[in-house]
Amino acid sequence: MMKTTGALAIVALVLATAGCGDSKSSSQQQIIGFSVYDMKYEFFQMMEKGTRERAKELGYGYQLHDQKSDELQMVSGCKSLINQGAAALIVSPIKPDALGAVVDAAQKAEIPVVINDIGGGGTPYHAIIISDNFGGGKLAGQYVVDKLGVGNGRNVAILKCEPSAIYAIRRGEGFKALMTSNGYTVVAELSAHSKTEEGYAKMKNVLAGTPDLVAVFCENDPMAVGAAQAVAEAGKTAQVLVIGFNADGVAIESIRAGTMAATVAQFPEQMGRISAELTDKLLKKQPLQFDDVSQREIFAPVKLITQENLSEASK
Amino acid sequence: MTRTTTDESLLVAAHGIRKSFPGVLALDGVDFAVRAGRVHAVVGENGAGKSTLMKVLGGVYQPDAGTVRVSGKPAQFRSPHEAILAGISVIYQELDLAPHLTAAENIHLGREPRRYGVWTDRASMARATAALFEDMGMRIPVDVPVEQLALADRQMVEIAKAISRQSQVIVMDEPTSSLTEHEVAVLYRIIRRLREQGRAIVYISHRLKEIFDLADEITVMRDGRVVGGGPLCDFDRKAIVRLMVGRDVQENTRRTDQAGTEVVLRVQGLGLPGVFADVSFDLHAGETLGVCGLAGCGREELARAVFGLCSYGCGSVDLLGQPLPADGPQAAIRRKLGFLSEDRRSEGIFAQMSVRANATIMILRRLAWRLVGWLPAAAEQAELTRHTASMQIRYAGPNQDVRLLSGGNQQKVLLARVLATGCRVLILCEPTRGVDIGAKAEIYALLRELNRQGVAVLLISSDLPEVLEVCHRTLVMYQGRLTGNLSRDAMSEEGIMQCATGLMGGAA
Amino acid sequence: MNEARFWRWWDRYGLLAILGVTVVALAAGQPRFRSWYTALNLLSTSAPVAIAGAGMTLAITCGVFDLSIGALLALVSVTIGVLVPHLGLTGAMVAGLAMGGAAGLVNGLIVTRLKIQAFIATLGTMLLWRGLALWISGGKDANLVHVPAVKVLAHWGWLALLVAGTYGLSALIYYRLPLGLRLRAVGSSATSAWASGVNVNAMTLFVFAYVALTASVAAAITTSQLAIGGCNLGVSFELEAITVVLLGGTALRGGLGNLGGTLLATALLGVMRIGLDLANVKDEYQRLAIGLLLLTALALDGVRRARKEAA
Amino acid sequence: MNEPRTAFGRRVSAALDWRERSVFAALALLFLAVSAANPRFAALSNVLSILGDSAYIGIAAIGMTLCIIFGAFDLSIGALLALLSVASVTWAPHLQPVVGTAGFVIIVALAGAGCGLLNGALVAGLRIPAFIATLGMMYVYRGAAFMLSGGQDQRLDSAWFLSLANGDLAGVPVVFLVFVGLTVLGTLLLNRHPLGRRIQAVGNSPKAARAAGISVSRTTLAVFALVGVFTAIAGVLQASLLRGAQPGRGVEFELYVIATVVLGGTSLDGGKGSVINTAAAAVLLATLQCSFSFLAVNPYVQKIIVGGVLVAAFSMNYLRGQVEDWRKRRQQQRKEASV
Repeated sequence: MMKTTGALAIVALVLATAGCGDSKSSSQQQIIGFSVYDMKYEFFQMMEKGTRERAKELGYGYQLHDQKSDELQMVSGCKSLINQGAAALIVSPIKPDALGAVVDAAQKAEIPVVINDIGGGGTPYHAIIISDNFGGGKLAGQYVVDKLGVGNGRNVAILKCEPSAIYAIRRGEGFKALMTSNGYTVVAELSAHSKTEEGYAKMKNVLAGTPDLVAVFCENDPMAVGAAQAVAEAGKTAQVLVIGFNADGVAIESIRAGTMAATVAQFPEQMGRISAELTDKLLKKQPLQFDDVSQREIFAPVKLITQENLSEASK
Repeated sequence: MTRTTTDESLLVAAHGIRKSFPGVLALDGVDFAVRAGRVHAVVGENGAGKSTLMKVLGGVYQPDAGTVRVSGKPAQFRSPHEAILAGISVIYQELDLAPHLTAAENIHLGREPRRYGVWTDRASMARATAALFEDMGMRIPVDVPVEQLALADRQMVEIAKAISRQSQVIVMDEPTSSLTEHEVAVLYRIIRRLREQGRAIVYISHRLKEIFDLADEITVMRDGRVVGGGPLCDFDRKAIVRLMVGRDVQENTRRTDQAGTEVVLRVQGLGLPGVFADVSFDLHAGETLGVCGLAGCGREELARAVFGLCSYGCGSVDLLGQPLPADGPQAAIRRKLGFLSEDRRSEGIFAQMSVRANATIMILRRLAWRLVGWLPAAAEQAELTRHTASMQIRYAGPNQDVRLLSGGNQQKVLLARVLATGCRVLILCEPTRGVDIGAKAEIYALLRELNRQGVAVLLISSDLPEVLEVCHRTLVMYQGRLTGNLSRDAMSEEGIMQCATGLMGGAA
Repeated sequence: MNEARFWRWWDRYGLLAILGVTVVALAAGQPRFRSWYTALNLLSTSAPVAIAGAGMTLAITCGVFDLSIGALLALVSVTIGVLVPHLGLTGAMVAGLAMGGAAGLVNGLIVTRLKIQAFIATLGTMLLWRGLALWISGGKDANLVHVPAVKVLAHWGWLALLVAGTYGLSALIYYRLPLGLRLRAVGSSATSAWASGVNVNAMTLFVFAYVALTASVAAAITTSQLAIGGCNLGVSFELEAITVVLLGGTALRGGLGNLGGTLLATALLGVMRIGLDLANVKDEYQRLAIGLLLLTALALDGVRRARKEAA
Repeated sequence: MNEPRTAFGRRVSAALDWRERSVFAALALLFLAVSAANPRFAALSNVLSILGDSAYIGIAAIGMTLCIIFGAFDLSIGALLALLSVASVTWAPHLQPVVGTAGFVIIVALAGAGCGLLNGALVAGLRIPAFIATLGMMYVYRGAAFMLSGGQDQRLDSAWFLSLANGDLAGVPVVFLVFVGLTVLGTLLLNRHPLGRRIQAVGNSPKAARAAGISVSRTTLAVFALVGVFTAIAGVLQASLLRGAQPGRGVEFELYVIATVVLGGTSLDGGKGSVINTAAAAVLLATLQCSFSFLAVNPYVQKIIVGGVLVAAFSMNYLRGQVEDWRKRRQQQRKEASV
């Protein structure tokens, strides 16, 4: 009755042959394992590109695991990277709180763990590259103040990611802090779950609720692109400043076309390269210099990208 | 055997049709011809193969052997639709309408009248259906989903559907089983008018009265073969009944033992509006009481009402001296009343469960350990082997799926299941339908043994020889009423059939 | 008004009554609600679900559940994004629709040829379409903001036309064409349909293609509204479409489609979301409100069914 | 085949009946193929972590197997998982000191049973089709999970709580041992307990079950309660692994669980199925997922492969069923002819 398992067996064999190409890295080379949040987002594609290229330049083998926005996948994926004999582990965690299980497994295997962005979850990692989300939010707020002057009661709105994205919450808080301190009132804070179509729908409702809105801050670019289209349809592109976060390619083009005003760029590719260099130093037991020694944090710069400095956004 | 004439007026001629299902030979070389402008009655006991023959003609089944010719040309029907295109419409006994669609939609399904060739012409559909009902003398709402119509109305919609197809041959299988007198009269008028239009009507019914009112020709079938036929004027009722039951009536062994005197089950004035009315009888310990009657006479519904599977309007049921409340099967089973449905496949066996699981499903609470509820395999196996020994159930292994057993073995497993509860009164509906001869004999022996142990059996069956051989006494029902209560000596196949076809009141 | 008449009235106007009450309540509570804007917002935010809901109503009427239309929305949007430079906007959209219809036929063939239940087969193809969308686009949304007239379908005129057109066509098929009658027959009782000469497999194939086409139209609208070929669009879009058909009152055993109910249910959900957004209600309370609405609809339907059986 | 004499012999031959266990064959083939491509895949630590990962979907799949054999679906388990894991994390600090760890898990399981009973009541009492009732309850449980947690993720990393999912006994993750234990329990419940028999009976034919004196509505309540219990246990273990609970967790979880059950060979029409096969299917899917990272398969292609495997496997059940019926019937005819 082998016939009945035929289809599944064929799939397995195809899978094996297709995949064995690049995993045959030379045995003596140390492998760096990178578990990424979700390859469907452009931000993490750039981070992965930077990590991979820098790791290979430094002469290391490289192994990728995609968490696909699932905490369970993060934990099991990191463990399988360790089981594959990774010499070091870089993680951009979807859920920093759940990193405990991963860091414990890494310690048992005596391999260093470097966290790239999002958060460390209070676990004993070796180093964390963190872009200043709160600061990025404030940068966006400062841009509004620079463009429109002091608030005196004018209305702004915030489109938030899904409640479980804790790193994004700090971006919104940064923006809100700066706006309220400059006399603006944050009239609406709605969640659009990082979905472009929901950013569009929520923005239409916000505009319906407060026609005299002057600015909207979206905690990431997919929602900002959607919101920008809603504003354009209402013919208020001049009146409402639409600001995003992450400087995804799709947002850069919207800024170039003028529908979006600005975005706060993190430099995921650069962050990826830094994470590979940190891992290289850790493997060679060299000391690291931290921006905040107590938290073992290294700040990745954030930068406001507007129509003027679009060229700087290219990584 | 009627000669097969090949003249043109033969609309449909079937020759040497054979059809068998696992374990039973339904049609054994049947010749059957239908002439234009004639009503051709087909009679025979249940299981004689009438319905199977009609399903072959109607394209539901494909014959194993034999040919079907439509006005001279050989024809092959792979689906009912092809039969309809060839001009043969069949009204099946189990109604086959789409419940959510209205009467008009059901009738015109597949051949909707069109406006400008594209749009459904709902107006003309409604008009045509209303005219059809008007013509039939029926007042049935045209635009109400069929599931909301009364059973009789649904039957008339099914008939209207066949008529509206302008088919040359219309087959009606038990069309009057749920019709009132008025509707039967309407059906008569319709059939006569169809005959004048030169169409052929094949009329299957048990009610000899209707046959003598309508039919021109008759064919009698028994055990999958045609045993007689020809112009109706050559036959009288007694001849037909004798042909229907006319096995070489060897004197089959009658019950010699005496039934007990203690009344275990008393039914008084039981009635369910429109199904059966004013039914009263007593069942004594160790007695097998037969209930005969033709399809649609209400005997299955009576059995289900007593057991609690369906409710009854009026009357009372006393089991072992105490009244039995009509609130579901669990109460009856707890009070030691067993029941086996006539539809073994959908209301009997659990097809994909093992033989052992099917046998022990009703006594799990007794077999399982008190607290944990663990079912030891040994205890189940012991229970199964105890019954297997007495009934010679043949199966490959206790874990074999029941659906792979023969009909006879499946029936024995069901008997084992219900007897395991130690029931004192057992209601059996058509226990030997689709069962081979060998298994039948074993089941009869088991029933006698049960009677000896004091278990009373209410046997609903349409297999007359079986009733004669197994029952102490027999009730006969016709259109929901008790028309016969025959003691062992008065019991005969002709006697029962007379009562069953409503010809005369049977003596007690 | 005795029992039976109440239920008969409820079947026809119940949903309309709830929608009316919700609109009045929100209009009273929210001054901003009473404006032209709300109607336009309702149209542009609910158009995609409404259009796919029409297709899903026909599908469920024929006894078919399609879980893959959410992923299909992303796949069609990505296809449009990739093809716009080569075929221009209209060419790309037509190609996208064609591909959506083809994907629907693939679903139909899997169900009719491999005899797999629609629910579980489309669960498999959901992953297939989502994977294809990500693979074709390489995970990057294609920004079409520079494409001239990309926003054409975002205009309320086109939206109203497409929604009206889809419901018009669906109603035409459903009520006027023999096809609609046969679809309902297959959903109500496949055996009686087969016996009456209805080609059951052909009906299933048609319904799969039709619901996929309506999802592709929704994809074209979303692509035009957001001016992107988005590979991550349509997450749990299929659940939203099934929910509005349920809320609209289509009995799940098929054969009892209710296009009007689906449209009303879409409007009700849209109005609720707008009202809750205007009141700046937090995300978790919005979810609970919609959950309770669906639960009351279910409970009422259950009670009605129990009443009908008891009577 | 020759008739094994002893009851034990019969049971072993049934277990090894290769046709029933084709999921195990597929699992073995996949494992060998990937290990050939990348030897590290076969390392004990990796195998153990795969087995551990398979537990989370596997445990919930056991409950869903019983539900599908009963002839129904439960679409609310994804949202229920989120609600129960959030509830368990918020209650833990108050409950655990009072009732201890085992008592705590039992309480969460009972809460799961309670929600399951609610689903069952909608289906049995109001006679709403299971598909609609659980789709409705999915929205309600999801809303409740967000309400209970205020939309924020809950965090808990007290030692006793983490030991639930992260502990290991002689190297083998406790989670997998729990999974194996529950699989055995589920199999025994299904085949060796009156409730299991009633579930199979109603799944085969509700009419026949009623005629055999089985209360269909009480069995419905029991089945949905069981689904709630298994979902609760999976929820607590996931919360323990992830050291906290997220109200947004478990989106599309029910679809993956149903796919696992069908991949295991349980037919969607109800009446027949095996808990062990479902467990093997859970391990197969976990192995497939893990093999993707070992073979560096492009992340987008991964989704296409999983979709393709599911569709192929679903059609496999239908084709295999046809072949099996035909062969068994031929075998039966030969037996009857010879008797």
